[in-house]
Amino acid sequence: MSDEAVRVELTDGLQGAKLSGELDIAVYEKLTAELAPLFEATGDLILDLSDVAFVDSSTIRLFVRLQQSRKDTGSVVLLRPQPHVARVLAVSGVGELGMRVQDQT
Amino acid sequence: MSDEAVRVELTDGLQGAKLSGELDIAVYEKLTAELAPLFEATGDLILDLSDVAFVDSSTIRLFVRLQQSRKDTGSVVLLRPQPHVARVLAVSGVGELGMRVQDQT
Amino acid sequence: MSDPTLRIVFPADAAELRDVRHRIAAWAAPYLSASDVEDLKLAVTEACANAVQHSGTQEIRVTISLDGSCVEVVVEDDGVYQMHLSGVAGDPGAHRGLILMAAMVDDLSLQRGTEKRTGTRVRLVKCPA
Amino acid sequence: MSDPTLRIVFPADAAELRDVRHRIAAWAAPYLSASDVEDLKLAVTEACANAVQHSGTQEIRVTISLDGSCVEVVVEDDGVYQMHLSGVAGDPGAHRGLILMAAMVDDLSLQRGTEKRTGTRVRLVKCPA
Ligand SMILES: Nc1ncnc2c1ncn2[C@@H]1O[C@H](COP(=O)(O)OP(=O)(O)O)[C@@H](O)[C@H]1O
Ligand SMILES: Nc1ncnc2c1ncn2[C@@H]1O[C@H](COP(=O)(O)OP(=O)(O)O)[C@@H](O)[C@H]1O
Repeated sequence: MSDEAVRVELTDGLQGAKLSGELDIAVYEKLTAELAPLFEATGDLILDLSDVAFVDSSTIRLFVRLQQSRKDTGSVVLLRPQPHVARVLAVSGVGELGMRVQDQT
Repeated sequence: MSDEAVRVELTDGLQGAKLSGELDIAVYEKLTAELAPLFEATGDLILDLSDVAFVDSSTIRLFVRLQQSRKDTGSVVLLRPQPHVARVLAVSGVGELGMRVQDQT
Repeated sequence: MSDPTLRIVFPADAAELRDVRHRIAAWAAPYLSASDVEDLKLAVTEACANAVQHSGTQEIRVTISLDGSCVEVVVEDDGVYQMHLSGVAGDPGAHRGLILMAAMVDDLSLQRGTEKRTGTRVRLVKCPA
Repeated sequence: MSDPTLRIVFPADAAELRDVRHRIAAWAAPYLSASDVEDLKLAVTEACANAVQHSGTQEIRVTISLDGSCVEVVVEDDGVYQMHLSGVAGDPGAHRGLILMAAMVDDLSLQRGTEKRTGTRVRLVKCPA
């Protein structure tokens, strides 16, 4: 059900991905699997969230795991979240965890 | 007030410490300061909790920070906690965070 | 006026959550701002996700109704509240569900299911700004 | 019978917490097992610690009373609930207060203080096993 509504497009050179749809525990495994190559990459990682309509605590957890995988080589950049997604990110303290929320690359 | 009731005795060779009293946010800074040398040590770290009468979430956080400081060289061993302290440790999932709770060295 | 209370009963399956929050959002839309509806969607999703992941329940019951000018959602399962956190070692982003729920609503209540009296009940109240 | 309700009002200072939980424990001892009293001490300490650390309140009010055969503790401050988690980067042991409270009592309610209606109110109910 929910699965169909979620899309992951990795950007060339593994510098990030564009996510679309509603991200929740129903798609956590699928997301993790599709983002797997990014866990091996180093440097900044840009996640385009402009087409993400919903995030939950499992999404935050996934972003934190991606950030951890950077091991100080760079940050996870959360690009163009919709206002309510930005609010969840802020409330979750993603900034304190080393990520950046940005409206522009 | 609370401060007076808390004691930290580092063991020789920086393999651990014996803590006594009630551990809460009122003594968090004091505890962190007195345990500072242990953050630099490697290997297992034995914290004798037999005389600890109370722990709170800040205590768990301190133990987790100590565990993190091991960086895979060893574990924080939480020795002889009183039953209700053991319960708080279990509920907090210290095991999942790599620590060991033991009744014997 | 007809009683607008809506009751949704569904199997404890993560794939249901999307539909549940959409129905909650549609119900609440006349009473709350769009932003408050988003907050409520997240809180309800987290409460249901906990029932799916931790309670062992077969079904989940969600009720949405008005409490004065506020919207009240109750999420009930038939399980036992798990005291012990489980999860992956040293994952600093884990276990944020309860904190997010608390941040998203005006009033949060959690009555836990025990062996003796099974069924955890989470009550979420969102009031117009 | 006299009303046994106890009300403790104290400055928002971490050094007070020890005394507060001792008084709560002494009050609750006739009604709960020793182990349940320990659970309640922890839940009350966490609720008060949050008021000290996050609410900006000057004073904290703790009320303990009976609710049927259960013990009810209400912790109130005069502050505004902080939605945004603060803390140290990547500290996987942080932010466990709410989760611990939920695990320690049978019923937890959190009514948050807002700019419009200040004062966060936490209700903790512990019932005999
Ligand atoms: N409905 C429920 N049934 C059983 N246990 C629950 C329920 N809701 C919460 N819990 C317990 O509370 C803990 C904290 O929940 P939460 O803050 O949402 O984080 P997470 O679900 O990531 O662990 C869970 O790990 C679980 O032990
Ligand atoms: N009484 C309160 N007043 C204001 N904010 C609060 C209060 N209690 C909790 N909070 C908010 O809820 C968050 C989660 O609290 P908690 O789970 O106890 O973890 P921690 O206190 O370690 O952050 C706090 O970081 C704070 O933002």
